[in-house]
Amino acid sequence: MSNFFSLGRLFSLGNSFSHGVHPRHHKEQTENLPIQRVPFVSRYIMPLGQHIGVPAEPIVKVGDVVQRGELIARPKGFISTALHSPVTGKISDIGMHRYVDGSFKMAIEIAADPYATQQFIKIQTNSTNVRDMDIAEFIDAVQMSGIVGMGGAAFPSHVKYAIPDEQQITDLLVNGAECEPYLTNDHRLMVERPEAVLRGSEILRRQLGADRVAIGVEKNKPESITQLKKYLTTDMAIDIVPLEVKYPQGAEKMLIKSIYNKELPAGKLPRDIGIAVNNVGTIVALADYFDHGMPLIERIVTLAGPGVHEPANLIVPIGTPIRDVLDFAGGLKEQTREVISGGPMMGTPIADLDAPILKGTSGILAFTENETSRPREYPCIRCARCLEACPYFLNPSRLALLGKARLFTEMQDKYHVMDCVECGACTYACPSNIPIVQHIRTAKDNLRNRKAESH
Amino acid sequence: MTNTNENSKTHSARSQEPGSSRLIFSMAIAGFISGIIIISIYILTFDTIKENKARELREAVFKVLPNVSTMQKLHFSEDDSGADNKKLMVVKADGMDDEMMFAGYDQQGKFIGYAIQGKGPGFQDTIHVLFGYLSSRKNITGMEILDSRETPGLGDKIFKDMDFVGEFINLPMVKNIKAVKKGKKSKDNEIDAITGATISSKAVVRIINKAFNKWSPRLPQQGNEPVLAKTVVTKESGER
Amino acid sequence: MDDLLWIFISTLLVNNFVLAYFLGLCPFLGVSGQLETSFRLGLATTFVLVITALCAWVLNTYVLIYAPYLRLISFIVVIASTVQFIEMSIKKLSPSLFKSLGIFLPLITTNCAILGLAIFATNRGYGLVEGLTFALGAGAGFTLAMVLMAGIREETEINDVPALIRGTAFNLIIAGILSMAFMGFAGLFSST
Amino acid sequence: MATDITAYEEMIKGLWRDNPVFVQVLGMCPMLAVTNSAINAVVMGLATFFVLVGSSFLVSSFKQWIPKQVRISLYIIIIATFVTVVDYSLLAMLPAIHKELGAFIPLIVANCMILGRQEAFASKHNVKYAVMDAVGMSGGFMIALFALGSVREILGVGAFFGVDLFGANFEPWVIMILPPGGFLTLGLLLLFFNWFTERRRQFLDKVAEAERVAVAGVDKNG
Amino acid sequence: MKNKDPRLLLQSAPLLRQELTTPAAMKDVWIALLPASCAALWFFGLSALLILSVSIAGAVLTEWVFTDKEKRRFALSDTSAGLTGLLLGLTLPPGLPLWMAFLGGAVSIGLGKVIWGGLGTNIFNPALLGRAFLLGTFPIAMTTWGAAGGPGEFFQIHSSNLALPFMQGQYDALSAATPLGLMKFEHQSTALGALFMGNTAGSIGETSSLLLLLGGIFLLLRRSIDWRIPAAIFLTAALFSLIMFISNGDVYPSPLFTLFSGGLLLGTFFMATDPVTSPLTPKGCWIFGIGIGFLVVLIRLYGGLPEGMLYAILLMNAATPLIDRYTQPRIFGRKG
Ligand SMILES: Cc1cc2nc3c(=O)[nH]c(=O)nc-3n(C[C@H](O)[C@H](O)[C@H](O)COP(=O)(O)O)c2cc1C
Ligand SMILES: Cc1cc2nc3c(=O)[nH]c(=O)nc-3n(C[C@H](O)[C@H](O)[C@H](O)COP(=O)(O)O)c2cc1C
Ligand SMILES: Cc1cc2nc3c(=O)[nH]c(=O)nc-3n(C[C@H](O)[C@H](O)[C@H](O)COP(=O)(O)O)c2cc1C
Ligand SMILES: Cc1cc2nc3c(=O)[nH]c(=O)nc-3n(C[C@H](O)[C@H](O)[C@H](O)CO)c2cc1C
Ligand code: SF4
Ligand code: SF4
Ligand code: SF4
Ligand code: SF4
Ligand code: FES
Repeated sequence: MSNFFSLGRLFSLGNSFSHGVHPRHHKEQTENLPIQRVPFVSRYIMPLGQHIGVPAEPIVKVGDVVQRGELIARPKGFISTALHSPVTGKISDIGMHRYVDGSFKMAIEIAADPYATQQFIKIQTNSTNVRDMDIAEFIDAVQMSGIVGMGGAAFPSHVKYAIPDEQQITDLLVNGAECEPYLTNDHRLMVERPEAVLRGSEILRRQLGADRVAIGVEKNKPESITQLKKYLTTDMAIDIVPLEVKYPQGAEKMLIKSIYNKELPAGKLPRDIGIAVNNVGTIVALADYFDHGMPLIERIVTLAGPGVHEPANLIVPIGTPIRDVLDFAGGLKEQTREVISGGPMMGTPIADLDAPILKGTSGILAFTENETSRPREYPCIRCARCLEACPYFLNPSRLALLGKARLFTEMQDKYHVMDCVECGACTYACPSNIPIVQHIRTAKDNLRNRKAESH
Repeated sequence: MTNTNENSKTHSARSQEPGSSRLIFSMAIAGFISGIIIISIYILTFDTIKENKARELREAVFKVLPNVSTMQKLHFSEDDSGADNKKLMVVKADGMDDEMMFAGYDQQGKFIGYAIQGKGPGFQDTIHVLFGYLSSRKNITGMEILDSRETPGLGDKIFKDMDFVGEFINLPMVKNIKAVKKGKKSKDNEIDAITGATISSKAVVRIINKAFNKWSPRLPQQGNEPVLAKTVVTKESGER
Repeated sequence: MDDLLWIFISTLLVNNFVLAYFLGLCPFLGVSGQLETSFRLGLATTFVLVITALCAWVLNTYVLIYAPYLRLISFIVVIASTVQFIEMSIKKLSPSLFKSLGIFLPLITTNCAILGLAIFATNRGYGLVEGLTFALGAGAGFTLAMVLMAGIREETEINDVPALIRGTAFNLIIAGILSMAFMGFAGLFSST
Repeated sequence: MATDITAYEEMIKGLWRDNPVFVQVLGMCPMLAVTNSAINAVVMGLATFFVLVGSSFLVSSFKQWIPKQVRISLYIIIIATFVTVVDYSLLAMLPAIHKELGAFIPLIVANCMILGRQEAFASKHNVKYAVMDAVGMSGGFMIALFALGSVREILGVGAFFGVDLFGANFEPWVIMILPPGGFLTLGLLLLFFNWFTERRRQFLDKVAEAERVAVAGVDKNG
Repeated sequence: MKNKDPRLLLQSAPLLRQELTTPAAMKDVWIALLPASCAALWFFGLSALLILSVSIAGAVLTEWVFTDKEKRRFALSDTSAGLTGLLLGLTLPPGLPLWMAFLGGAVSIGLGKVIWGGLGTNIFNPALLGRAFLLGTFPIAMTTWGAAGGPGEFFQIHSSNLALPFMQGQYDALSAATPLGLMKFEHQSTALGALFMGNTAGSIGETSSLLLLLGGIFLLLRRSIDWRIPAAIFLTAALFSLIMFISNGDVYPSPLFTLFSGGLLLGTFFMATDPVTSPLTPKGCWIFGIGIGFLVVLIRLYGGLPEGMLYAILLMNAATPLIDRYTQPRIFGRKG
């Protein structure tokens, strides 16, 4: 009943963008739980293509013994990244394995050595100190570290740092918004390892030649803000920027709007206006890599949702089957209906619990009847809530109607469907329970295929 | 209509291309025949139509001016260069325009009153009104709607509701008349509007006022009324 | 002046050619599927209506007082040939204008709104200025009705209107509802 | 004999299957404008009948002599002549009704149905067929006018051909004789027509299916 | 080999939904209309109750009859058809023969909703379409008003209510003029107090400004309606009538009278804001509201009819597709 009258919305709170939605954040389940490490399990699956771009190329064969941290697949081309073994053990298979969406993808399976110490081997970089690297060396090093964006898209990070000569980065934006409900992995990272966040930011700022760093954090994470501020010293060119709690505050363009009040033109990248954006998780991975030589072999995953017995924030070796991680947290409740990888707004449903945790998996959320049952779909009553939700000022109502009628070209030409980032705010806001994003995804797929065919 | 060209192509392929003289010739023949037909029907119906129209007008005039048996049409023109410097002159032409009105006379040819026409916007469209006026008594003697497109069942009561029409019989016309809500009539120069058609009622009253104010300064002094010309329209016959 | 204003408002809103006089229904029902086209057709029709008012006035004042029985034939012939002449001149003088408006001209000439305007203007004894105002009001009213109709039809195109209803029946019903809405203008500027 | 039957069919098709209003959607303007009473509708129908039959007769009689290049102009002249004849005759004989039909008598010229029939039929067929076709088409037009005019008068005034039907207490549906009523009634009539045709088609399909089954059954048995 | 855990659903994100659902939005409007409907009973007695029930019945029955057999189970679950009936009923005069109210409800849904494809597809406000039809069809019955009574006369039903189908109502001598009629034809203003409380002649649900305002504010606070539409209507209507009032105060009403008389409040809060028939875009809502405000005063002051709210809304409904089309918001990161 607290939402019965929504007066609070009349007042604007903190730095922000226009439109967007205010789902309940549900972070109380996990926001105060310290990060734990999950024990090693017997079997790991490393899909070769768990990042955007070209899949990596295996350099091991079945039967090889690998150390934790050892390179097992190398990047194939520039938009590709390295893969390291998350565990000490033996390569048991290279072949098709289950992926989260239920399909089969090429992966390397590793049987863990139950008796190994699981010490990781450090990656050797050309210069021992990042301070001495030039940007080209830095980019190579990042590519070989296997670091990808941890903010969801899993885009190989080194590609972002390859700035064309005529461009100059002036600002580094660290994304600690974590606007997705339930997820607290970025939050815990900022609370528990603020020095790593700050240090990683400084490393990247120097390498990119940016003037300042801004770390944007939503106001519902006061502890993150105080922790970061506590470790902030005057010699760091870093600002901590509190942001209004609003979804999708963490989306790159929205964040840039909120912090710099700049509107990133459609079809442009942040670097075109002198900004580089990275998730805090990515930043910490960079810090760990350059300070300790640790490649991206584990990440923090939030386990939450009403279907999980013991919600937690866990350090999980990449490649751990999801079922094992869930079992560590007491398993799923009987009432669980759906398990999601990522946040409830943009995440993807998991079709098979035997699929592994990936570099981009920020959370495993389990939901029950309560969240998944829907009133039936009603016709669009043109209430305009989706328009007022869409941070990109698209017309989701129209897009859904056109999508239903399969008028894809009109969606593109007149209503710019391709500008949609599929944030789901419109669908969240729709009282008629219309699967707007689904219609949009179908249209986008269709248009992309058509374009591909015509080339 | 769109496949005209196509058809003509197939046609001309079959028959020989006719010369332009033949085209002109056939058009001329057609024009000629059609002219003959049209002119014949025109001539055939001319008298009846004219009489119909005259009768309609006459009946309207006789209805709004009681005890009248002959009438003639008067035309007003601004320039007074006409005969006898008169601005108001008897005319015989067919048709009507805004500058015309009628004078009515009794059996002895004595002048009785004027029939004045006016028009103006009503609820739907323009309303044409004719009303009789006795200048001697400053009285409106009756009102007739010549043409209107008011709503059937509502606005058309301005000529179907006899109570309303009756109010314009012997209505003193010293200053402007006024329409008031039904039952609110308290003065001589007030008219009870029709319930549900207040707007049309008011429109009729406004049209009468406007026409009256236009014509009353144009009317000659009492006793100076135009005399009955030789050819006039009487009750019994059309033209005499 | 007042009269001219009333003629204009009356033909534009109160006695809209399409919605109250039932003139020009063929294009109204047939060509109102697309907003862009409808608007251009409206403009072209307005143009032809103005030409028609001019022709009608010329014919009425100089020809038909001598031969009233030729009214219908002369209206048709003169309007059609004038429009055709103008169409040819536009094609020569401004091909772009021809492309956007001119292609409609042959379609319009056979339309009863055009003939209706000439006949109404004659029956009401309009002078030149009144006639032109009448034509402008009629054209603007036609364009307005056309554009509203086209907007509605485009909007309903993507809805699931029952298949049995779609088509002329539906368009007529929409027209009826529009006509009903325009009844609100009845008596405008005539009651005060 | 055989030709007679087809000429007759030529006429019948205009009445229902190819009804100019319900099926071809032609001549909408006069259709809607004058159908606020049954008598107006009938007079308009007769006028159209006269014009269409007359011009079809002329056009098909003289079709050999009409040059293709100027045929449309000739058709229009012929039609306009007939319309003028009707106009003057009505004015002379039925001035009251002429006043109500107003400008719509001359507008018969613009009725696309009439020109369309000359172009599509009369100019290609002999006199008998052309006249039968014209009779059928204008008959169909008249049926539509009459249906519309009757509905509108009965509901809108509570009368039929001016004869009071329901007594003084009847509440007339004024909108029926106003412009919106014209659009709505014709729209609903069309809807009904579509629905009826659809039902008939379904019914015929069913009958055909039943026959097929029956025949198949006979074959098997025989 | 399985490639999906049979236990798991694969609904794609977003999984979360805000609380509001379409039936709940409709319910809000029912709640907001409750005070005004109760006032209607207070002022117009059982007649009001009968008219409201009959018009709701007409609407609901029509919706039910025309829904596909498979969908019938849900057809009425969103309560929008009933809402249309209620809103129509609230705009009818208390002495209207019941059969007309029923016909109005049926036309509202039949012509106003069903033929367009059902909920959400209609261009014109169904309730107002029904009213426009009734007004055009039975203009006299629809403009004959009963005076507001009190609770003492609760059980007296207007004899005209009970007219047989297709027959005229026999009016007990009750005809009274509405505040707008008095203003238009007699240039008499009605006291603001009476307009506020609602003991004047008029449509069943339009008389009490106070309760309508209450309902409207409830909907605004619940964010069930777009605040721009009422704001634009009020501002435009007030401004326009202020200008006229200053130019000639004897003939033209004051802005307050304009806002609180007739159906302006009922129309503004409950009908102009019907999401289905109003523009989607924020700028469109402003234009829509300004158009209504302008048209309603234009029709009231210069038109033939004393009240213009009905037609103002219908006309702007007709323009809504055009408005929407030309007021698409500027997409983030794009020019113009
Ligand atoms: C007079 C006035 C009334 C307003 N009323 C509301 C209202 O009832 N509800 C609302 O959400 N916004 C209202 N606003 C707009 C808000 O102040 C604000 O602009 C809007 O909520 C922006 O939302 P966002 O920050 O979520 O994009 C009103 C603005 C004005 C000027
Ligand atoms: C709707 C939407 C919401 C997002 N929310 C967040 C967020 O809360 N936190 C975040 O780090 N990235 C978020 N992202 C991803 C960012 O836009 C951006 O890609 C990311 O911060 C870049 O950093 P990375 O390459 O290190 O992942 C979001 C993206 C979208 C489309
Ligand atoms: C469809 C319709 C047609 C109307 N036709 C007319 C009309 O022809 N003439 C008229 O004065 N009022 C007409 N009215 C206006 C109303 O009846 C108006 O309320 C009435 O003129 C006010 O008069 P009253 O106060 O006497 O009831 C019409 C109203 C409607 C809805
Ligand atoms: C805020 C709001 C206002 C509404 N107003 C109306 C209305 O004025 N008339 C109506 O028929 N239905 C109204 N409805 C119900 C519903 O939107 C309407 O039946 C649709 O137009 C039918 O497609 C309203 C619903 C809501 C949520
Ligand atoms: S969903 Fe991904 S991008 Fe959004 S807050 Fe969570 S981790 Fe960050
Ligand atoms: S999913 Fe697309 S359309 Fe919907 S709110 Fe997000 S950006 Fe806008
Ligand atoms: S399609 Fe758009 S939203 Fe989806 S991943 Fe690519 S950029 Fe992001
Ligand atoms: S939120 Fe849903 S119901 Fe509302 S306009 Fe958007 S799509 Fe339609
Ligand atoms: S019949 Fe009127 S435009 Fe065709």
